[in-house]
Amino acid sequence: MRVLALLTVILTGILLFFGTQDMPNWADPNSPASIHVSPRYIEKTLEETATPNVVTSVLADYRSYDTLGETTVIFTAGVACMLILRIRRRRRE
Amino acid sequence: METIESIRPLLAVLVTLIGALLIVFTGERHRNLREFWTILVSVLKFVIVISMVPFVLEGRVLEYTIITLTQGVSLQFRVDQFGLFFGVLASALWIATSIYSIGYVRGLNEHAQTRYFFNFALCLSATMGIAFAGNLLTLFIFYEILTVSTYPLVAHKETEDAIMGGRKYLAYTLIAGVVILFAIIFIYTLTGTLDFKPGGFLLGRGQSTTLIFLFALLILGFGVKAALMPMHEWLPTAMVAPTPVSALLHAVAVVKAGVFGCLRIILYVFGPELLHNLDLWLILAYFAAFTVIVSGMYALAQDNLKRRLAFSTINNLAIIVMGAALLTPGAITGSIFHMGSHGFMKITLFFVAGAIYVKTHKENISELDGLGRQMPLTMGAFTIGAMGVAGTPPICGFISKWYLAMGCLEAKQVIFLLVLLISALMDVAYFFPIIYNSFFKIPKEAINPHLDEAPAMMVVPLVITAVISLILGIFPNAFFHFFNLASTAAAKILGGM
Amino acid sequence: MTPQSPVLLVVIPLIFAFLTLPFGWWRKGLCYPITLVALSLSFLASLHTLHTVITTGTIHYWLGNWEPPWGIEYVVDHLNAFVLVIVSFVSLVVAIYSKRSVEQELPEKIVFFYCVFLLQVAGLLGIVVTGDMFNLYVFLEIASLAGYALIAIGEDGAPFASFNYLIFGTIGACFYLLGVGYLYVSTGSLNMADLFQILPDLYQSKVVLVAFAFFMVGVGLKMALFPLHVWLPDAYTYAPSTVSALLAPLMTKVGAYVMIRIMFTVFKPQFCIELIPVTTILGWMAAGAILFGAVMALAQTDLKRMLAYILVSEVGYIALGVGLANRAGLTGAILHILNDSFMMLALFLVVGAIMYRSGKREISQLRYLHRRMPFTMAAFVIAALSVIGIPPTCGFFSKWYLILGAIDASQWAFVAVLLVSSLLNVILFFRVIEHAYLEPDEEHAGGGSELAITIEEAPLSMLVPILIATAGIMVFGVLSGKIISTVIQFAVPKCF
Amino acid sequence: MFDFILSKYNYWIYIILMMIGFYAMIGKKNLVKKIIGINIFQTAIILFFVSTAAKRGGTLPIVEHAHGHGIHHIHAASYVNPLPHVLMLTAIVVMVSTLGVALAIVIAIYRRYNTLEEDEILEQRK
Repeated sequence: MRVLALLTVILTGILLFFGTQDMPNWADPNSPASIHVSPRYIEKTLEETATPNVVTSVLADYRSYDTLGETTVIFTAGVACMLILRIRRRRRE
Repeated sequence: METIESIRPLLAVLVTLIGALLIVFTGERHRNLREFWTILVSVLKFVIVISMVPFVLEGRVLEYTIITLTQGVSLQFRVDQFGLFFGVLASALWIATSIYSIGYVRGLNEHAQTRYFFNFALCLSATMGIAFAGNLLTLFIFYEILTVSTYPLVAHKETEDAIMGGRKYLAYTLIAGVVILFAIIFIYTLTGTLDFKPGGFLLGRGQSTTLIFLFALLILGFGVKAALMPMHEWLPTAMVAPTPVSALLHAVAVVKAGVFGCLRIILYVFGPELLHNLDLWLILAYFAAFTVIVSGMYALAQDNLKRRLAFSTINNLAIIVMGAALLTPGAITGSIFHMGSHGFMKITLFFVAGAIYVKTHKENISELDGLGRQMPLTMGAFTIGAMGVAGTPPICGFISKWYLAMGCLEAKQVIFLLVLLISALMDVAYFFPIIYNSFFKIPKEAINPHLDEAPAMMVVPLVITAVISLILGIFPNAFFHFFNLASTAAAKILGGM
Repeated sequence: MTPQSPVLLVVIPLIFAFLTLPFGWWRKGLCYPITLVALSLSFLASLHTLHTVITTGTIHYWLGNWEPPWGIEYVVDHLNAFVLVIVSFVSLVVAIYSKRSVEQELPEKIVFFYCVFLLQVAGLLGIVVTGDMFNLYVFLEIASLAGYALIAIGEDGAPFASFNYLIFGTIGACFYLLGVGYLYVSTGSLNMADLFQILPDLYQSKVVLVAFAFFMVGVGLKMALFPLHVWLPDAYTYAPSTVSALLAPLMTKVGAYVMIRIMFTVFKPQFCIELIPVTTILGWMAAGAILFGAVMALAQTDLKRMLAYILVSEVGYIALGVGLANRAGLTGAILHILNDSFMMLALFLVVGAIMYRSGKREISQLRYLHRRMPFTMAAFVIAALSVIGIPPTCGFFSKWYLILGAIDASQWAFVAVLLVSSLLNVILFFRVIEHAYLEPDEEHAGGGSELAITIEEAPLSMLVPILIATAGIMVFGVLSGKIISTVIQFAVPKCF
Repeated sequence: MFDFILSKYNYWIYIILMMIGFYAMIGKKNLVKKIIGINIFQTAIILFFVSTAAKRGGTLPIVEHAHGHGIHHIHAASYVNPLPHVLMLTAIVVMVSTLGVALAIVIAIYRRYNTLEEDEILEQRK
């Protein structure tokens, strides 16, 4: 079982290594992620949301629906814990 | 060919379906009402079916499309002569079978009667769907419904034997179903259509090896229900079913549906011309002839009456397929007509076997000595049926065999004529001793010398079917131009040639 | 004007999930009606969405009115509108069914149960409706967390089964997230439509290849595609009846939907077919799934576990249709999403009803059941026939298209697998049916024995959903041509 | 070659972390260790995402002179990419929630079997 696990992990590692070859270098200002989509958040944040903190403006405005999902996840987890841990009350009869 | 939109074929299918539901909801508590539904529905169905005869005889085709199933293929009913022939046969015999069934199950105080009648109705509904199906997919849908709804009937007794019989039946027919399904889809990819056409629609499509392969698959597939050897094994095993079920299986619904499917494939999908081009007809005819001879020999060796009848059925079905394979007008007419005449004769024989069982609990041929004195009507009907199967004039079996023989000559294949004659001789050989012994042999143990027939609910149907066999032999066109339906169907198929 | 229904159908169950807690606190009995109301509204919204899609085409709904790819976008085309209706309808039916079963199995957990139940449905709907890769991940997690919790409250082995599911589910979700990250690194976008435009230039990039591999493994884990199905049989066997009936039809189908979405509308079909042989591999895995599931099911004596293995095999059908990568195959796969949802729904509901009445589910203990629960067993038979593929039930028609696709693709091995699996299913189900219907040990001397065993049919609130599911099996079978011509033929990616 | 390794060092770190976590998830027998594995795995992913946000010469994505006068152009290149941070805020919450549910399930398991070792549980379930 452990050998199998180790094998899976090594395979995954090789796959990741393989993929990394074409990754942009660290902190490359011209990587696709820095050029596409994200510049607008920085450039328009004041104009469109009047929030200097861009992370906030994305979190609470541009992608606020994700944040709704995020809170729902916490809610789900909370209710889930109560659902799982609630013990049957044994009636003493 | 004129086509009329008509809802009648749908009604013919639906009426039994509704009947089946009524039977279930009436249930065990109101037996008489339940049986009333059975009979009412069977009569209604028959009326609907024969109401279509005049249209079809004029050469028109009744058509009803319910819904498109897939591109180019609809759930569609189309009533032509051949389909109507089968429809009339099935619905007429169902009336007789349902009356007989009531006598039978009450005579034996059977269990689970509601289930029995429900499945019976479902079977007939499916059979009607097969008869009126306008394309291969529709046919297949009802074919599978028939398979499944027959299973509880085969396993009805719920003994070890019955359950094994049921399993065997399912295994054979469902494997066959899968094979057929594959072939149908393959044909669909070749042509984009599955509509039956007199004379076939596959001509000029696909390569010859593919077509030969498909033909083999389809004949093997439908051949299972038609009990062509070597796919016949399930049929004798299924004899554990109650006798009316055997009668229905052998004379009307299941095996005839198989033969009907084979004939549809031969005549309406591949068509005479293509089969001639590919030289498949001769191979098929030999294949069927092999079954005719071998099953006849098997029949001689059986002592259980129902098993002997089963092998006789296999024998006759193979004759039908052989006739169709010869592809001449006489042979096709004969083979279609034999579907009908064999239906009437064989159902009589099974009814007799059931009547004997209900009255005396005897199943083996060696025990029937002298029974003719106790049950003269029953054994008389048996005599008519048996002689008809052997092809003795003036019983209807003679007419079909006459046309089949003519067909052999038309096709210039004397060998098949010989096969026919041999099979007729074998028919005599395995039926005559029964008739002789029951009437003339003095029984070993004392038998009730007085007249003591089975219940009237059973005797009346079997006498009626025997009489009809006789009438059809003398006036083949009696009852709704039975013979004309067969001969015009043949003419239309070959019209394309 | 954009219709609001796409967002409503997710938000309504969410809001009602919040509402169940205070109302449930006040009156326990209110949870059930609240759930029903929420899911009915959600179902109506999904119907409206489907209707809008059919009449006016794809809906683009910009959440917060931020245009994509900057904001999150809901894209509803024929494919997900179709799946949305399935998900919301099936969950509504299960909700109706849940009342008595939950009262019996989890009497002290009713309030939280319905809350998580609604969250589960909201999560599933959110996965299906979204057009944004990351948003899909968030809702995937909502659905998964709810699923872990719902499974964990089942019978004895449930928490452990649920824990295993959690491990595999988390691996799946993390792989998916990693895939999203890789795509983001190489394109800078999270929007599916945007990715569809950008990606073709990058198909040679190793990053994209690895991202695709992670997507497939991640989604394969979620949809329990053989050999990534290991968590499924235990989880669905030990879960409460209601939960099995909700998750078995939906979770795997939603996974399958995500797979189709990623393969054909995030990546281009030729990427999965020509550049790397994904569809071929998928086809063989699916063929393995179909056979493995059926064979393992044969080895089971527990009816529910047998169904769980059948589910593994059914997932294989969908994957096989996708793997065939032609129009007929994909039509079959999408049609099977619908058909299999209803088949599994009916089967698991029936098992739940049997459990409710007798507490038994060993196949050998089913004797006389057709007399005690005639309608339930009739439903079981019809669902079984559908799984086998007997016409006119709906299972036949998905098989029809799958075989058609396999013949079109000249994949004879797959044709053989499809045909053989039908026969294996015959053995599987007739074994059960024989046990339930036939009584070989008994003397059938008297015709009156029918009345000896009294009818003990499941309560109406359970029976009606079962009958609805069964009716669905029959109706979708007959209407399959109609369904394909109005919805599915547009749901299949255009290039096929 | 050296350059290749150095210029992508963020990825190597995350890959190693991820493999450690992944191994713990599927290779360890103790349920809590598995959960720790989940956390390492997820943390690795967070690191990966966040590291992709970096830009040479970029600073915190908080716009300077926000309340200044007039219109001045904001250069995107001078701020790091905010989007991965946002995504990871969400992902962190998701991970915490998963952890919570996982621990709850583990408690439920412990109540039933009085152990957290996988093989002992399997032994008891036979």
